[in-house]
Amino acid sequence: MPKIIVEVMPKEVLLDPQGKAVANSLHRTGHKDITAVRIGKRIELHFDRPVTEADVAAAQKIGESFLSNAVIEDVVAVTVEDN
Amino acid sequence: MPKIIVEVMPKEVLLDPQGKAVANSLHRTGHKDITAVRIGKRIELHFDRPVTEADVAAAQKIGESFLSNAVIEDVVAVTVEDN
Amino acid sequence: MALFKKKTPFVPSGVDTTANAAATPQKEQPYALLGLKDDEYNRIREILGRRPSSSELAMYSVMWSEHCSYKSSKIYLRQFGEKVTEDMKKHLMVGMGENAGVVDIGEGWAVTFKVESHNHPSYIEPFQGAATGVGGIVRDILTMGARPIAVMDQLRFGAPENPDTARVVHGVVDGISFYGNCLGLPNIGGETVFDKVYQGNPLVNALSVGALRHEDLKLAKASNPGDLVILFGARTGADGIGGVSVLASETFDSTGPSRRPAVQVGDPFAEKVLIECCLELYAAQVVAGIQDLGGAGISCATSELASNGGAGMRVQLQHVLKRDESLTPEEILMSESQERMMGVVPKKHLKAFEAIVNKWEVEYSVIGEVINEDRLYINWGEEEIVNVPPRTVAHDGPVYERPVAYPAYQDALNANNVHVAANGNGLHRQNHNSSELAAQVVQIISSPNQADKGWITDQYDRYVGGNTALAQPDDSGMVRVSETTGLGIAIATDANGRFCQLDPYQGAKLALAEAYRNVAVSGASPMAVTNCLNFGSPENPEVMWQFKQATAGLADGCLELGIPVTGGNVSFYNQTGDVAIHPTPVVGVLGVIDDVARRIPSGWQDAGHNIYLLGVTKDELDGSVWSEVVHGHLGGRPPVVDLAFEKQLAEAIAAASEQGLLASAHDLSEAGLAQAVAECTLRFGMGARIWLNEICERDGVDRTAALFSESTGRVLVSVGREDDVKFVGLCEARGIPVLRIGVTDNSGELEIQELATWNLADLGAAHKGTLAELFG
Amino acid sequence: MTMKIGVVTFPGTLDDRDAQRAVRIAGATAVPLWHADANLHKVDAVVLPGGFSYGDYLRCGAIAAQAPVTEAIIKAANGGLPVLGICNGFQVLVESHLLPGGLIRNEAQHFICRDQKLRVENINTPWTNQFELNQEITIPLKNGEGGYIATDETLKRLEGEGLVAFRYLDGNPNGSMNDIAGLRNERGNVVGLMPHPEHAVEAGFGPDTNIAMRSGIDGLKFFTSVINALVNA
Ligand SMILES: Nc1ncnc2c1ncn2[C@@H]1O[C@H](COP(=O)(O)OP(=O)(O)O)[C@@H](O)[C@H]1O
Ligand SMILES: [Mg+2]
Repeated sequence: MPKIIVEVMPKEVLLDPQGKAVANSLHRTGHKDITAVRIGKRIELHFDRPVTEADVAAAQKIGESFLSNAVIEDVVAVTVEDN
Repeated sequence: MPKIIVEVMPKEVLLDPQGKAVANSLHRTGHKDITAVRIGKRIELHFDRPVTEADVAAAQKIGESFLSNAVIEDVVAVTVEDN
Repeated sequence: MALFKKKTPFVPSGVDTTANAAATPQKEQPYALLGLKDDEYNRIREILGRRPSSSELAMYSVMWSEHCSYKSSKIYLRQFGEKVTEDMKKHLMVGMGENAGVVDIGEGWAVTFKVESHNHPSYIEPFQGAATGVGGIVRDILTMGARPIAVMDQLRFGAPENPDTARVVHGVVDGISFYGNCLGLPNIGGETVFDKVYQGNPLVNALSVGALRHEDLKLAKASNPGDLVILFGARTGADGIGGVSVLASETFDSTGPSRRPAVQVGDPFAEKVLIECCLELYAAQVVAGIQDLGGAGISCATSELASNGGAGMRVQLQHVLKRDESLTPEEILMSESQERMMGVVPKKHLKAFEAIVNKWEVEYSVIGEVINEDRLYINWGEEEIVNVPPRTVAHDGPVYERPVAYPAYQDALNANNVHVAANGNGLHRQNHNSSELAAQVVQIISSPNQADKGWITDQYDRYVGGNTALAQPDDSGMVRVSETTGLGIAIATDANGRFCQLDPYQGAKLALAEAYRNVAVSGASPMAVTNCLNFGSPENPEVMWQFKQATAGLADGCLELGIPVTGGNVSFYNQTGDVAIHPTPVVGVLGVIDDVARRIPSGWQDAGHNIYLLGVTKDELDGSVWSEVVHGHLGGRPPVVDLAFEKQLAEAIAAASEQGLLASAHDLSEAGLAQAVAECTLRFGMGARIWLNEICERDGVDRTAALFSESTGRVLVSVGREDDVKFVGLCEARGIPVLRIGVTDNSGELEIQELATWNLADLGAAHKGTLAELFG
Repeated sequence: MTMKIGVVTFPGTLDDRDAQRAVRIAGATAVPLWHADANLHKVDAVVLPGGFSYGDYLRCGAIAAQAPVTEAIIKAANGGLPVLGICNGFQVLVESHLLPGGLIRNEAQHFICRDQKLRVENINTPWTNQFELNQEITIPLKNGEGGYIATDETLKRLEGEGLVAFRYLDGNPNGSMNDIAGLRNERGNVVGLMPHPEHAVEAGFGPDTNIAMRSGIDGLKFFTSVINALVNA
């Protein structure tokens, strides 16, 4: 079934305490080369029919207006996966 | 700066309450064609040097052992982004 | 109803039907893989007069499992119903055997409470395991017709320094916090114990309590033919199916279908909505019977409802709403998907039922009908896949009297007491070295088990509901039930695995005595008991001996105290390899208080009050915290418990509290007086001066025992000067030994004379920092 | 005539009955408002209580911000109706853009419940007029996602225009920027905060104080303030 994947990340300029906590933990276990970690969301919208251009445009809009909060997050990608 | 992106999703057969709540909300606002929503994580590991094969392999391992819980989640993608 | 209408043309689905079962008696079935013994399988064949269909096999196997049938424990649990007097049953509206016991607390109110384990899932997936543990016990309470009003959690983890412990601690605490907080139920208490015996087998017990008006009591039964059977709440998915998937395969070897995951994922939001929805259904009086879906899912709910109601049921399994269309009938029967309920609804109320569930946007489907026949029929489309007498599934499972053996290690363990340990020298006591003895006080109150549990309890919402009168760190949790009169309840739970290992009979009594005392010092009157019996494998005769002893101790203890056991839960197979956990019978005591405004604080709040120790201190350090933390030792015999005295003590506290004589009361238990004094002073930051010499003189004990002995029947109280004479007189009249051992003051310090003086800020930092440092 | 204060219930709201009780103790009538009903039943003010509306699954308050009742509240708030958002209610106000910024996971990564000291920094709102400026109060705090964040520019504006209504004292519990515990809008009628005033309105069930266990009732002033404001309006 095809799906549209919307990816949302916390804004670069804002702090991401969850990412920071994970980064600290990775540093403790020796992964010193990872300079930072940021954690966002991967949201899959499933369809039971082929996905159209209009669907992607709608997903972009849903992503910006509802799936993310523009004040603190960015939609970084909207992609289609079909398998 | 290059980064490795690890994407983690709840296992298909398990309940995803988050996804369900979002799907219901989308249905209420008229997006009836979206049959299901599933929500996972997008985790960015940042580096301040070029990323190597070994880093990707390490990220895969971190993804499976630490960033996700294999009992309930799957790592669905590990990709490199360079910009 | 269009449940069984013939569709044409009829195409057989390939599932194993009852007809097929009758026609192929020789077909091999994987009953052993499902945990059934040869004789159990043969009994099923006898009951049915044929081999079971694969769906029937699934139902029997899970309903006859230890978890659902209590087959190893049943013969011992009976005594909870037998060792009771008429007087003890006076306030019992529903006793053992139902989803939870119900106690009449007066003014037309009743409460229902129960504790249950979710140990094994919480090791595999700590977060979801613990979360769904809370969800499950809350549904049990809801099923009785009650509004759940609080939760508690009883936790046992491995050694704090073991790296795996942090994983389990974080997952479990997050899971309880997430689920309980999202349900809007205040967490009013619990237990947290670390011990390496729980390393590969942590214990996660959860308790819930609910309140209801007498007339709202609901029972899990389907008795009126024609009533509809409705499944509502979450959809059914592949949660917790585990091994049952083998049934769908033709061959039972490892090349069969991949096993479904055994974990369940909880959705507290769905449960919160389900609670409100059910309460509205109850208020509208549209359900005749109700059952939550927990272990064994639909198999359990259908067979129990029918069996309890003395009726039968006809079910169309294809009407079950599914999350995953690939589920087989066997899996649907077994699924332990969370947040589901099964209601029995008279046809004339269907419309009203639908209006309420629709309002809450709860999904539902009518899956069957109650029938006037002692049969449970389940169809998959047109094909009959189950045709059984419901009682044989739900209630007539096997009952075992398993072999019992006195443990080979027991005598040596009991002989190795604190006086002979360390090569016959006895554990060394620093009686004459004040600085060393004082250091032991700090070492003990900051050890993980004795340290403040704030790091955990601050992750739980204790305020929601607006009725919490006591919660952590007080001796018991207390909630107001009636907002007009202040009528309320208190609950405390306890279990000391070390004492139980030394003597499971006494250990169970000790747990009961401690929980009872904790309720009494809060100002409530103890009324009823629940329990969760966590043990190793029942197939090990030595474990079975422990179980036999512990249940006898608990039943005898309840009889002595005159409070009945109203329900509980058994969890066996808590072991790693062959090594069982310490027997851990968690005992919960429920008390009632006429007005929660009268509750007694557990710490000192005012300067210039006298501090009294009630009860007698003996040299009882076997199995104590002192022996563990200072010496790493476990041996000897646990403290003696005198329940008649505990009762007297509780009555004296109640009398003193009714006369308004007590400014505070705190029981002495683990780590004895030292721990109690530290907790009393740190509770509100009130300083104090304490002297030990009179305890030593009167009771003939040394300073180590005065500080750390875990003798039972002791309480620390503070009393205003003006009430002194009256209070002492009251104790003496009732034969309660009473000794003034100190005074409170504004010094900001705790002084134990001739021992040490601590700044409260430092002492507080030592007591409160430990868990955050380990796990923060 | 007693004032009518609406208390909203979304599926998953938890502190609605507590907020109703607080309204009653303060002397007003509590009117339940249901998420699916856009009718505000002519209430004089609205409280959005705490909880986990719709499970708080996407972002706290995000799904509730789309509910019919919320649309009606946004409209009424823009017309001057006093609105108080507590915890999840604050999150709903932020997601509805009635207040700026966002609320994210606590810095310590877990839920925290404690008695929290606050400083009241703005008393020119219908919800705070009974306090004294810079008064220190203690009310319970309980949240998992209470870390307030905003861009530098927004923060500057909030501080410059005096829109910070409450600030955490004696330790920032959740990593909120500038120790911000609560905000007001420009007009002052909309106030949101993470801590829970409705849990500090009845002696015996509130936070501990120096005088007696669980006797703190600092939260009551939120509700008497709004009654006072409405009477004098
Ligand atoms: N896991 C937990 N969940 C909730 N409350 C807990 C938990 N662990 C300990 N507590 C609380 O911390 C306080 C101290 O616990 P404990 O020392 O075991 O009490 P006691 O000795 O009176 O039985 C009690 O109020 C208890 O309810
Ligand atoms: Mg106690």
